[in-house]
Amino acid sequence: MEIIVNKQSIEVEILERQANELLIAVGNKKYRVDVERVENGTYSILCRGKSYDLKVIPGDNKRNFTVIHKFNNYNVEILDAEARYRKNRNNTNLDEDQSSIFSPMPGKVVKIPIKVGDSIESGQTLIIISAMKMESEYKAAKDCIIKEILTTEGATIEGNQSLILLE
Amino acid sequence: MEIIVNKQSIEVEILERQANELLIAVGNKKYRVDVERVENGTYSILCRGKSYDLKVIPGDNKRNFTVIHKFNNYNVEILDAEARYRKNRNNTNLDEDQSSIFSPMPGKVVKIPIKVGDSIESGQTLIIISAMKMESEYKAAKDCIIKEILTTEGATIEGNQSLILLE
Amino acid sequence: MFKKILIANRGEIAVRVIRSCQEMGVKTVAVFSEADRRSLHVRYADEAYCIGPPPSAESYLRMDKILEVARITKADAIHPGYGFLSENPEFSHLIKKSGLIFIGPSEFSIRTMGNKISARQRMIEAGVPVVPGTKENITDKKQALKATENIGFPVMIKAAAGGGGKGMRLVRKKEEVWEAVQSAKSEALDSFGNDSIYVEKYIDSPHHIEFQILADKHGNVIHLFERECSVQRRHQKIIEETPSPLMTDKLRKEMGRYAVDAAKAVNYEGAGTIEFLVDNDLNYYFLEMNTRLQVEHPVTENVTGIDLVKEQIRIAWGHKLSYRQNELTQNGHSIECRIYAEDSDNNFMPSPGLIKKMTEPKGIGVRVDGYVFEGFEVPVYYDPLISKLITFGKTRTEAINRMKRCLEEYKLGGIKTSLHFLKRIMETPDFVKGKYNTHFIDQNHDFLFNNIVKDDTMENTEDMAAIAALLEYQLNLNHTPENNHSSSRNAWKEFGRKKGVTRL
Amino acid sequence: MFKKILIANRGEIAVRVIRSCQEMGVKTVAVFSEADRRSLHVRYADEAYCIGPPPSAESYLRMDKILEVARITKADAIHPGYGFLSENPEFSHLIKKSGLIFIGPSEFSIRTMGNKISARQRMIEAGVPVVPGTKENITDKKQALKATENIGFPVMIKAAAGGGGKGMRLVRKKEEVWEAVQSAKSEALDSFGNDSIYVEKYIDSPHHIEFQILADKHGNVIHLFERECSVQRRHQKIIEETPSPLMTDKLRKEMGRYAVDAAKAVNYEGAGTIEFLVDNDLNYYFLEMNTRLQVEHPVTENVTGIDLVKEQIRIAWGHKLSYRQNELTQNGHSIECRIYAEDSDNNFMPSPGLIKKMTEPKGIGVRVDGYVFEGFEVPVYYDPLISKLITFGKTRTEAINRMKRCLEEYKLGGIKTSLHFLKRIMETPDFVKGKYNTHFIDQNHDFLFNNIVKDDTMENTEDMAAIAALLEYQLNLNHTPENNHSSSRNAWKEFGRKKGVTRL
Repeated sequence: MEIIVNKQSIEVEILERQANELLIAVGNKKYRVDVERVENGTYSILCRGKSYDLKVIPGDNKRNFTVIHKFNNYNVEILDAEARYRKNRNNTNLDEDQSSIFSPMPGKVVKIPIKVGDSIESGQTLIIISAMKMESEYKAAKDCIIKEILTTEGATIEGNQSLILLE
Repeated sequence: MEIIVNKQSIEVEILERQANELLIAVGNKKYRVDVERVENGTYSILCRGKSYDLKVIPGDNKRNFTVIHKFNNYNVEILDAEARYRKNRNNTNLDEDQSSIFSPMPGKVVKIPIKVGDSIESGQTLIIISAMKMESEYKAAKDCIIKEILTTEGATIEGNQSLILLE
Repeated sequence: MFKKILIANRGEIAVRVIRSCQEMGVKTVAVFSEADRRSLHVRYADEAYCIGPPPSAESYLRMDKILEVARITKADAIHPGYGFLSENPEFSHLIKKSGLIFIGPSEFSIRTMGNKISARQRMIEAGVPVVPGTKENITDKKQALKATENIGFPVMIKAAAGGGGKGMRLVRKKEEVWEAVQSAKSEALDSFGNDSIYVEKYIDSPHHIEFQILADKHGNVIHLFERECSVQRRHQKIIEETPSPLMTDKLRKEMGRYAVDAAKAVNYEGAGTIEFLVDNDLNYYFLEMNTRLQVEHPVTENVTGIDLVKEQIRIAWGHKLSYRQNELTQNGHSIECRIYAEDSDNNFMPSPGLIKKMTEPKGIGVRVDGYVFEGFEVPVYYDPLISKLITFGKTRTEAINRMKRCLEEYKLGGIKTSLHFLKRIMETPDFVKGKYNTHFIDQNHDFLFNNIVKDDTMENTEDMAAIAALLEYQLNLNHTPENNHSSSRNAWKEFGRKKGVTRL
Repeated sequence: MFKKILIANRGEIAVRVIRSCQEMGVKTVAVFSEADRRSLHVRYADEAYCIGPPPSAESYLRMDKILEVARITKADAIHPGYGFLSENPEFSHLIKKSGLIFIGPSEFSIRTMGNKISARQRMIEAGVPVVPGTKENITDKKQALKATENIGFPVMIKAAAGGGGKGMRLVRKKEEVWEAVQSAKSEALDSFGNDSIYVEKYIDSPHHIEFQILADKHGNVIHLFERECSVQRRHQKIIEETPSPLMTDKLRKEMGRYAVDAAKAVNYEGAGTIEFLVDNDLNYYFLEMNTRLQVEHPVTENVTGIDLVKEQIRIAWGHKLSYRQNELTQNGHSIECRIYAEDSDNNFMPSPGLIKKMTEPKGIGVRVDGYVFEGFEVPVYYDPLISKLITFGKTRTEAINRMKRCLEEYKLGGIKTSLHFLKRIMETPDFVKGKYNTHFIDQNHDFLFNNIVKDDTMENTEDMAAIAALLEYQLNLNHTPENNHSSSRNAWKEFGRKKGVTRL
């Protein structure tokens, strides 16, 4: 199975499984590990005497996980057949969602320092939103032109509302 | 639905259900309650302004629960159709499991102060087991005669092992 | 003693107040917005009433509804916590008018300390050192130029009603003065409906040090020593400690005495905090007074052993202070880290969401004041503070090392948090040496943000992470996922969303 | 400092030691039996090795296997915790012989204090008061009669190697002496392989008070004040507190000095405890020394601020003590309640099993030292101690009230626990007044057991319990139960039961 860990792709294969003891190939390394699912979503792995206590947090879909070990977070994606199919299909228009700015949470529009038709450079601030007692600036991810502004300064907005359309 | 709470039987019926608000008859009382299942197995009920935080712990089967509220434990049994059927069927020989003494946990037999054929009074000690660093005495629940002793002093025993048969 | 106290707040502070009430045998009433039905303060209180929709202005700031709940439940007193209505003089006044007790200072104290010009005047009269500056509202250009010249550049133009950096301008030369005054006034009018401004000397690289005070209704005032609060991001404290690494015994005594004088000057009652700016030469200036309990009060509780909420309640009831100044000592060292639902690597952007997994640190020398739990969704409407992690140590070094241990033991899955950033601060040499001021985060930007390495990574951890994720993936393929809290709520969907709570 | 420490223990104490090692930057090695693969000490340590089947004799008592793990992992030192091998002189000896450091006293200290006759002799030589009695093993009838007559009835016959009430006989008159001696000898031989016995005066209604001591390798010894441990059931402590309500400053100084003398008399190194019996007239007698860390050490940590495990490690490394006697003070009051998996209403019968639900108390003044979690099955093979709940208060009353709050906040579903019984003790007038001795539970039997009423029951709680259970029942009918941990383990069944851990 192909697995992406923090953007690095690696091949993982379970070679043997006997009770809780597994022999697993990860890339060109082989590990003999003792695994216990000690709590829901928490794995204890003993490997060559080392003890790993890993929290596996489900992500947006059944293939995505964040694994927490000590202070470190690992973003893990399991590339199963379905994921590979989707990935191939979408390769042509990966950036399509960059055509608008969404509000990630409810709040209030503080300022819109741009107007329709403006040419915007990557990194330029498009809108300032006040939410959870703080002001946050949303910036352009790439050079673009402002197509439409769907809200006004002072407006109360919902989470996931489309705010600005880009070209 | 008939429900047994701490050995008292009571009739509980959900009369209305609108979103999280329920109108429920318990015996001859009616409650309008706001219910949230706040965590797995934990319910927050608001009723007439009072706040109840209740842990519902599953018991031996799907009809049995222990409900914890502050310091108090409530044993609750839901008498569904299956339970009523079983209950009727078993009414004749409810005490059949009193015909032997089981070990509830692994341990070691310290002493068996009785022998086969002894007439035993209710409350009399039948066997002393050492487990979890402590010695525990197991006593007769009713008058009986010792039919058979299946272990010996000093023996190591498993959990749920039959130790003594009674008549 | 009071029979029943209403807590006009939410989140960790509401839970914290409930705990002390329980220890005193006092019943509690919670109020909550529709976004907080599942919150811990609702579950832990004896009674709970919904007071409106999620936005604060429609719930936690609605004095009328809160007073109505107090009336219905026959509460004798109201604890405001911090934030929301805690520093609203009108709230203090209305509660008193309703025949109830406000667990906090009088309308007069709040109002006087709430306006920076009137607070400065009171302090000057009381002999408390303030930042050199003007006493009156600046209204014309001549007055502005004269004032700034007298003080000496650089200066700060500040709104009297200000807060959160609004209506503030740093001015470095004469030519910029009048424009800065005008724009500060206009911003102040916009933000606070009051265009009064004044001028202060600009204190470079200050330390933010505050003194906890307690004052009873009988004129007795004590201080409970200082808290060092210089580690700030976006003008908001994130780490506080006591004792301050900067403090000397002599300075502590002096500043403590002034803190007591400041409280006395406004006939203060209850718990309060006198904030000072301290420069590197240990000159100190009154900055402002917070007329309420502070977020960071637990570090003071840790080194003095005193439960400040219980003292607030005793004072409100009319008891004399339980302690005299000479009975108090600081034992050991305490540090607080504020755990926020935020993305520290992305300009501290709030990151609300569902807590999918939570494990909190335990054991020796740690206190966690929080309100969330596994399966709880952090609401988007309020402050993103999830919990406060407070450690105690016999020495400062021990408190820091314990904090690192506890930050590692703390697991919060499903949302972004400041845990990792806080641990980085604990490792920053300037912090470890205790050599820092309010510019700490700017001055250590490289160490904190650009030098990110995986921490204490054991060999092969990435591979183990891949293995654990693969096993979880396979398990879920074969079985219904069990740890998916959103699915638990879907299962519950037949009950619909909350509609039927007793509402006011 | 040590690079790596092996912890030769399990349960809460292993986790507690790991935490202090982490704070010191020392790596940890756990050892575990097959019953403990899921235990927290295995998960929190840097390395973990299985050393055998569940019974202690085949795992945690196997010195050879533990030393083998130390060799493989290159650990520099071994911490024994309490129980298991902690007071085994042979273990101390073997570790030293292997070139490693035992974090505890020498073989000589353990052996001398482990035999009650030799310990008494040492104490008499050192001038420490002991219970009046014989110094030698009793071997003949004449000697027995003379000794008991000299002491005066009632007397206790005690096995020199004794513990846990075995080989002990209370004798009230001359005629019973010889038979009691003979039966005690026979029981002692059976239990300990040593039939030495001696005779002591019987102290009626004693208080059990112990002093914590610390001794370095350079001859410095200090005491960290007393712990009151008189609340016992089945000769086992369940509640401990400090300061002792019985103690006076004068008595504390005197007993503390004797505790230091006692430790010096056996060239003690490390942390240890001198136990005294104290009668109602404040006469006190050396009872025994525990040559290890005690279960109840956290109450001392709470009032002194000192981390005793860190001190043990520093001492073992060769450091001098970090504190002098005159630098130590007791601040505030601390109480510990031991939470057992047991049925307190049924003769304290152990009640192991699956923890289906767990919520632990948090907030001000509480420390929880435990090792279980939701979904963990308490093993049947070991002590049923689940956790220790320790509160701190500025006063004893506050510590008690806080304990009541925390006991209520603590939820453990799926097993029987002592939570309710402990709360009942907190309400017992004799306890509240601080007037109690080792007969406390017997003397308050009626209050504790026969007077059971539902606590603080709110109106209609039974009905609410029925409603909640009904809703959960209906939910489960329609959906897969999610909070059923045993099902989570069934789902995992394909992995079978543990077979493949690296074994020694």
